[in-house]
Amino acid sequence: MIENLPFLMVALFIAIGLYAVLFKTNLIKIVMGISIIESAVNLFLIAGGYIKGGIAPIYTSAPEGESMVLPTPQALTLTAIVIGLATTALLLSFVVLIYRHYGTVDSRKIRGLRE
Amino acid sequence: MNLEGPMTKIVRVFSNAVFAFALIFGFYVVLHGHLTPGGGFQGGAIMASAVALLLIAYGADRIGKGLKKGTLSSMESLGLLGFILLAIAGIASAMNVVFGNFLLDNSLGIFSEVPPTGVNPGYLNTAGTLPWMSLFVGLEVLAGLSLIVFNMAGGLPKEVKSSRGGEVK
Amino acid sequence: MITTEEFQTLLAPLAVLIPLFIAFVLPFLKKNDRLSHGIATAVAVIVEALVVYLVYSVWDRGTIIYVFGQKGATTSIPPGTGVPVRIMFEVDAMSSFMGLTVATVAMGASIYSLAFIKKHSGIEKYSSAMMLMLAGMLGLVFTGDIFNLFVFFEILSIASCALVAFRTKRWESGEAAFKYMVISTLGGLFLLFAVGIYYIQYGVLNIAAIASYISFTGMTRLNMIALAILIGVFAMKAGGVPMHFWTPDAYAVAPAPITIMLKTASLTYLYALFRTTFTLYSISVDVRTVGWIIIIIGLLSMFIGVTMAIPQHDVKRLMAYHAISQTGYMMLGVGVGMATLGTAAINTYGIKAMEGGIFHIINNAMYKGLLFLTAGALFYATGTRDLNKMGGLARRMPVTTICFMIGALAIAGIPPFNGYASKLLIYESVYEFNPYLAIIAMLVSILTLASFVKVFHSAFLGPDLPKYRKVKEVPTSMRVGMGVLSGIIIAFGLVPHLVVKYLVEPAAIALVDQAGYISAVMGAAPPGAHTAVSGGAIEGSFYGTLLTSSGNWNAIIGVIVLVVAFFFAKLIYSMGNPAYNKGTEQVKPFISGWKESSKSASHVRASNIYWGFLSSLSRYYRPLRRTHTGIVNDYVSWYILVTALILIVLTTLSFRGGVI
Amino acid sequence: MNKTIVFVAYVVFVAFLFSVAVGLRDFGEPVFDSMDQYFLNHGQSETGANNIVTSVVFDYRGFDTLGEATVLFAAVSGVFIVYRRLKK
Repeated sequence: MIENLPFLMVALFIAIGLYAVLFKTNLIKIVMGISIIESAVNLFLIAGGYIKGGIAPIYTSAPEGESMVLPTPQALTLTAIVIGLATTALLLSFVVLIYRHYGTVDSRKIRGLRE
Repeated sequence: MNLEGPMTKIVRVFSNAVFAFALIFGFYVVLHGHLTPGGGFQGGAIMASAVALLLIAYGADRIGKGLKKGTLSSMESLGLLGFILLAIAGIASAMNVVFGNFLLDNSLGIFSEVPPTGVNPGYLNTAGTLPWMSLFVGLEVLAGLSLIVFNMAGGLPKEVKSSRGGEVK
Repeated sequence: MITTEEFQTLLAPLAVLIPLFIAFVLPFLKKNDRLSHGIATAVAVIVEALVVYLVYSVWDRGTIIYVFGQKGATTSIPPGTGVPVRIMFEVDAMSSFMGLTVATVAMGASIYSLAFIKKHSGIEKYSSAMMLMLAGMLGLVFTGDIFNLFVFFEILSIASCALVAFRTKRWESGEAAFKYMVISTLGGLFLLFAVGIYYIQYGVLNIAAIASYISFTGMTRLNMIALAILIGVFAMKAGGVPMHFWTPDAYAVAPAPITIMLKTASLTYLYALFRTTFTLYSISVDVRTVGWIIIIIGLLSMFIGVTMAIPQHDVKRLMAYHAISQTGYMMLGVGVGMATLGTAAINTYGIKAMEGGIFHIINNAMYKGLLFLTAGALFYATGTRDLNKMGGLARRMPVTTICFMIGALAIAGIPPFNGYASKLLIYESVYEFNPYLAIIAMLVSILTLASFVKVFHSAFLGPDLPKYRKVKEVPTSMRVGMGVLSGIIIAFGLVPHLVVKYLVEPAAIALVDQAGYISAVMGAAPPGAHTAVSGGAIEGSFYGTLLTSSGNWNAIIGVIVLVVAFFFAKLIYSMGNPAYNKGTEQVKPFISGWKESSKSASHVRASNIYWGFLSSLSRYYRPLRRTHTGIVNDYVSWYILVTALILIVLTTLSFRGGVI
Repeated sequence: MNKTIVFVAYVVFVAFLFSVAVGLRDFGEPVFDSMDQYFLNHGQSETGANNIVTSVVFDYRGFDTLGEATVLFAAVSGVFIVYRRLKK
């Protein structure tokens, strides 16, 4: 159980981020919650690629005979980080736009579209 | 923080000094992506942070005069076009496939050697299309991230007027 | 020189890469709006041609694999390892069918856009994001790699959110885009979490390889959780009730051509849902539970979607709720197929129900697209989406009116339009599965017709309102865009048996055929995989008759009957007393015995139609309306609630069934 | 929406996430890794890069990277759309 601490941490971080998205009414905090979940999922992938005692999968001047960690999750995480960055930038732009029109970032007041 | 006007002289001098180093470091990271940790995205992000540093130090107006949004946008498209063309060019080569590494081991261009298998000190002139792709992606990320920061610093145009949202009637 | 076979293999990547390439070129054409969108339209037409050829190639050759970066592009598993290592496109009949749907709608949307967007700035960004959406949708349906699917999911989400916010001047744009973006980003992240679960367990990312592992090792609790998360994500993105709240917001606010792209995007997520359940899991799970989960989401979508549509007076919100409702039919049809998987019933009514659901996908894309485009034409001409303010527009916009009628009759399932053929397939086969479901489906169809009668009456009929005296018919490109879709609807309605035989039936069989999907990549399928069912019992056509599981439908005879009935009606009409004289007191309207004071006085507002229906059902409507709060936290809450329920149901029921 | 129901759903959902974390294989000991071993063994000879992560990013999974660059491009387009000047 304690061996899987990184995976447990992932679940904890997702829980924290999800709490912000579900119960915080400030739009900026919702965006922050999404960012936290995103980091947690990235951590999940990276943790899945770890091998005990492994080194980075780069052959340049690497010590001989060491086992290397799995390279795929690192590539996936790189992709996921850039995607997360892009979504965060766009979400924040929308918040700016909402603030211009509504004059507030309280999600309870931003409900012109309903029913 | 006031993004419109320049910040104090201390900040400006310091960011001038750091700017060049950050750019060069970013370029180094891009160029050595196939040998050391790094690559197009990481290096591009470092270079873009250098641009963002200048933006904060001098304000959006002053930097905007030297570095036009249109130029950055063209740079971004150029990077992406280079990347996708390199990928598509694989069809025309002997590899006959999208994303084929056709520049490897063909004795024509630079970056064309194959390194010895296993641990080695690292040779820059290797890896075929990979460094080229790194360069193009670095260009795209540099321009793309700078554009995001520029747009956000510029703020919404005045034509977008505040309209109290409210009821759908 | 490239051979025919190589070119056929290359079709799918080209269909994705060409729009991407053009999307990157378009920002250079900042000064020339017409040129930039003209190029985009030309590309949409080219992509359509490529996809049509791809459909033929897949029909001819079977599943086509394209391995990126592998020399020759066909070796899926490199020697020395047992698993595929590179990203690949795996196009089977189902994928190519979806590709055809997507490309056709995109073509209609981009032709329509030519005139529609003339009033706006930033056209090069608009066209470029539209190309990104096209590439994203095609990539999503062609890809055979689950992480690649996530990447295309995000391309699609981000490009569509950007376009939802296109009218920044209006207050709704930012709100709708933000809500949509929050929901789709969260969905994307949980999709990535599920990908992580697969990767950490099996070390592969290829869908066929994961399916092979799952089929080989049997179900585990982890796979069950991943399945529940994936069902939640894709059902939410497809607009399944009760995770649909973002749908009317985004659909109503986006410009009309983007709305139909969004609608088609939701169909591709539906494809992803079916791909997950049928290819990734198939009979490894308790198919009845999974099937019923899909059926229940489908039923809720059908019923709540249509009942929420009736009181709407914003024309695009009304149609958006119908889009949700129609998605329910597809879920119902294919869900019945899932629930009968692995039993004898799949060979008879199971596969027929799936054919109905899949046929409904392409039909729905066409008529829903057409309806949204007519709504866009109304908005273009009148400047409002509010039905209460419209009236009498049939006089001014005859082409739009005819297109609207075609779309409305098709969506309501009136013969001989295409909606009837697919709905008939669904009704009859679902009736054999469970009669109550079929009855609800028919009831929903009636309510659909009712609410389109309302739109037709309030927008197109009624007195000639003075404020719309100067309204003109929309420009040519918009009419062409609507005409293309109308033509396809009529064609599909007249020859449903051919469409079913050559497009739909192969797609349904390919979707069921898990073993075929796996062995196309892995070389051999594990013994537990579900194999293809025979389509033989449902052999398509004699003299243009579409065979359903218990009956048949011949569109030609249907048309003849309608024509004959029309002549009889004409005959009876002509026998009446022709005492109707224009220009006399006879034609003047009276309201309760009084002369009408003005034209607007005799205009029945949209909100007043069905007020009796709505007020007698107010005990149903009041809680339903209160649920649609419009608060973004609630949107996410419903998503989490449904996912939690699916998780509980899947784990407990499957434990009891002894599957795990 | 009722906060209690949401909280219960949240707790259930998070509980399942934790059960994933507990139920996964042990941290640091992959069971199936033939794909990654293939990259580690053949990466240098097939792509010529010492950095295997880069060879995965730009060669083996190059198409993902194209998609990722496209996502960034789409986001920049979106930011442009939001901040663009409007016609009168």
